[in-house]
Amino acid sequence: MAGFDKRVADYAEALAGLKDGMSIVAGGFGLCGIPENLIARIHAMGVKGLTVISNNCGIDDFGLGILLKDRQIKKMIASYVGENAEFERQLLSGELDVELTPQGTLAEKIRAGGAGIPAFYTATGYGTPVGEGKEVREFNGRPHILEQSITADFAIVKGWKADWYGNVIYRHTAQNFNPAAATAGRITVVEVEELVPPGELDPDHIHTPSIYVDRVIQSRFEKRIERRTTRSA
Amino acid sequence: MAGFDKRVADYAEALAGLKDGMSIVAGGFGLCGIPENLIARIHAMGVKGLTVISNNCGIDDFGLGILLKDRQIKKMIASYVGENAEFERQLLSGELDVELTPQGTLAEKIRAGGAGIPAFYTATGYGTPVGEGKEVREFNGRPHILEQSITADFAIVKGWKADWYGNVIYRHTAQNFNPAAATAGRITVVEVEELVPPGELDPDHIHTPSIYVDRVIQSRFEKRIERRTTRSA
Amino acid sequence: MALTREQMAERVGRELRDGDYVNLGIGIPTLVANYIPANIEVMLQSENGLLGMGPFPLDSEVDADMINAGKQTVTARTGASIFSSPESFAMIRGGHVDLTVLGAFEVDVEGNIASWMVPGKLVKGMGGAMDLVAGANNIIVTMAHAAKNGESKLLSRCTLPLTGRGCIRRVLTDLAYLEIENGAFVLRERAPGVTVDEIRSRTEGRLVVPAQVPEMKF
Amino acid sequence: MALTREQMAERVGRELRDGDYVNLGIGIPTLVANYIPANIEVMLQSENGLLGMGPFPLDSEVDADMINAGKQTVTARTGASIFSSPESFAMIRGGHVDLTVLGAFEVDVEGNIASWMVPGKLVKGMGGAMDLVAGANNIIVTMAHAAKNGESKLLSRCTLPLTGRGCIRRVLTDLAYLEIENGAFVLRERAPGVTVDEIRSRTEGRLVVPAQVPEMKF
Repeated sequence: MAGFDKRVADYAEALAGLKDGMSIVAGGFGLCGIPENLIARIHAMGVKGLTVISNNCGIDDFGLGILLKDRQIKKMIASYVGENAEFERQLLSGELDVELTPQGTLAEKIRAGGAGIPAFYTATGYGTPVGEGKEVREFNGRPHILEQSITADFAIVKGWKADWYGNVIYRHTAQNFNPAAATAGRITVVEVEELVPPGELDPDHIHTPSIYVDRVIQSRFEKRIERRTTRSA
Repeated sequence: MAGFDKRVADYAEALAGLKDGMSIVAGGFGLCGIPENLIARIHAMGVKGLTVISNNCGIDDFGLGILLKDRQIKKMIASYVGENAEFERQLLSGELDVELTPQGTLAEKIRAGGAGIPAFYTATGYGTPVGEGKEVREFNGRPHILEQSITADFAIVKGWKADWYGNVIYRHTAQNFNPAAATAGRITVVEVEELVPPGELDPDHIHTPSIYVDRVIQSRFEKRIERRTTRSA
Repeated sequence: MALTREQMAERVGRELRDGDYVNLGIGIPTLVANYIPANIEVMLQSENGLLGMGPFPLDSEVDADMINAGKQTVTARTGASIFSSPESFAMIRGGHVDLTVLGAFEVDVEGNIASWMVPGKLVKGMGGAMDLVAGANNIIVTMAHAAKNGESKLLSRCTLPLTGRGCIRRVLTDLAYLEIENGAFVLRERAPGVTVDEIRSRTEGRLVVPAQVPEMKF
Repeated sequence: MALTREQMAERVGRELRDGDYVNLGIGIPTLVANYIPANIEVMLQSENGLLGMGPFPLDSEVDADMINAGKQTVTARTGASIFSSPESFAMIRGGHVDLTVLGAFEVDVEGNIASWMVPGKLVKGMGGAMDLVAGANNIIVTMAHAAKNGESKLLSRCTLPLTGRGCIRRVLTDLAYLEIENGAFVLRERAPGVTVDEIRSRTEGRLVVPAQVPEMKF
């Protein structure tokens, strides 16, 4: 790699260094904006004992669900189990260590991790199981709990367009957790639909500045839709 | 005001409700991206006893400096006094109550205020006068201090373009503290160079979503340059 | 007669004010979008990062990159904005959303709400619900008044793990519209044809019945 | 002879690595931008919200909306990004900036630095300096070795209010390049023609002098 050219040749290089027992923070909400090819590669690598931080865990046969099914994940930090039957089963049976985290707290923990804020107070979760064992402190006459931030060995991110330097923009609601995840990886890998030369993206409208990104790769995406809902004309 | 049309008729309406003793958080860095017309109106209103939160305090005859000169400001929360002679004089003489705050901590305090995070830990300022009297706690083997967030009665913001609903985009480094300030005002007032009908700004590239904004107004700006520095061709 | 899901959504719709930013949860709350009074405008926030949610797309408009918090494909209305999850919850946690409507398993007279798990049986996860109840200034819970076996869901104390403590002030059930005040459910309106006695018999938590309890009209 | 400001900048420039993201403070650090070795590329971060600072503008390019942290008009280079202050300090505080170069009034053998005020006399304010010293993995301080009256600025203990505690490992003065290790300044290089004795006489904090102390070459 010369200078700021962060393009990698293939997915093997994109995820080089990922090992058993590591932590991975992933962008995406449901199946929207998930780094599906990076996940597929992690599946193919067969690494095990992973701690995965992601709002959801895909579905049974797509996204992070495929890692779950093959028991590559030891621990999940997520806000929503939803209709992922295998996730719920492994959680209820105790096979999987799960830290259910309110969605906004999860987003803020990841953002804070990337921003060098080790901990913050929030009213979210006070007086609920989420607050158990956490320090409670009053601010403005209201109890808040102390939440610690999250960083990970790898961040896997799905962008729309990136330049070779790793400046990234996201498309529509595929943005979601991706920009926060991009800041919180020791090594941040971004896969995009289109890789462009530096200078093609408007500097005023970069969602993820290049400084957070270590590797970028262009690929094709299935972009599966979880709940196709339409109106008639 | 009907629905989401947040346009106001004039500067009197833009700052209606601003009273003696209130707090104001202002965008801008140096003289770049400052809400110069809103500041001029505050000057003309003659309100006194203000607490102003802003990275800088303008210069002697422009920006927030004009409020300082006429003793409208009781307290300044800022990171840099720099070459503002009157600011430094009032600070050293004790006429002005000043809370010097590291720039990144100030930015994060304002962001946190807008985001409903009442307090956070940061390593910035530990072991310095900024840390005095603040709680110290170790995270990851390193001491951090507890910093509390900032909100204000009014936020005054300078945007480039906004739509009638109050979606705002900023231009180049005139962005700086403006988006954070916009989130932290009980009443947020934005002045822009160009007001456009809803639908003209790309939803994927709004810097300040309309939900934070209460009033918008279009105006002309002097945009004074503090240090014109050029190279020869 | 108990309200239909559509009637519940319609009744909630009457609480909307012109210019409100509103977050609608999954289920009945989602239907409220169909009952926004004609003379007002509201902007719907979806916590996955969309402010200004529009209708579902036409078949030709479906876009995998455009979904709501229920993972349904959606569109954006004119004047919408799209942003990251931290930004979305800054809005929510910071109290910028005017009104939140969400479902629940149980609420109680202290304003506590339980909506995200049944120990040993069901775990949906809290998603954004804990943030919404902690952050919104104004919350309306929509839920069935009682379970199918008749057991009340309006309790003196929630039995399930909580989503939030002391944060609920308004509840719309299929039988009634109630406000939570001073440790009691105050009965404000009845569903058409539903008697006070029936509501009383299906409300386990303390119920206060004012002299006048008007029937809802549809 | 003591280094000129340009020589100091040139010497610091040799510490840059290909692909580094670098924050340069006001003063001598700013000049480092002119001494980036020809075979490498670095990206300059300006804490007011610009990553990828370019040269000063031509007269015809001057833009009031385009300034650096020193309030000078600047340009953006190809591949730059521009963002808010909270985002800028997320980069800094989060340790994403590879190298920070900044000035100081004093440093001491514990790696403490003082750079933002002289009580009763001078208050510049800390600006972003406290965040930079707390957040960067790698900091080089550039400063005069001694005041004009000969008083050392490399101390056993800083006398002025601190900017950061225990965060400085490398110092370049007009007389020498030093590393701070185990409670001492370790003399690594001398300015051309400056003797170890002269450096010793102007260093109040404990100085360790290795067997070889090469002269800098320009």
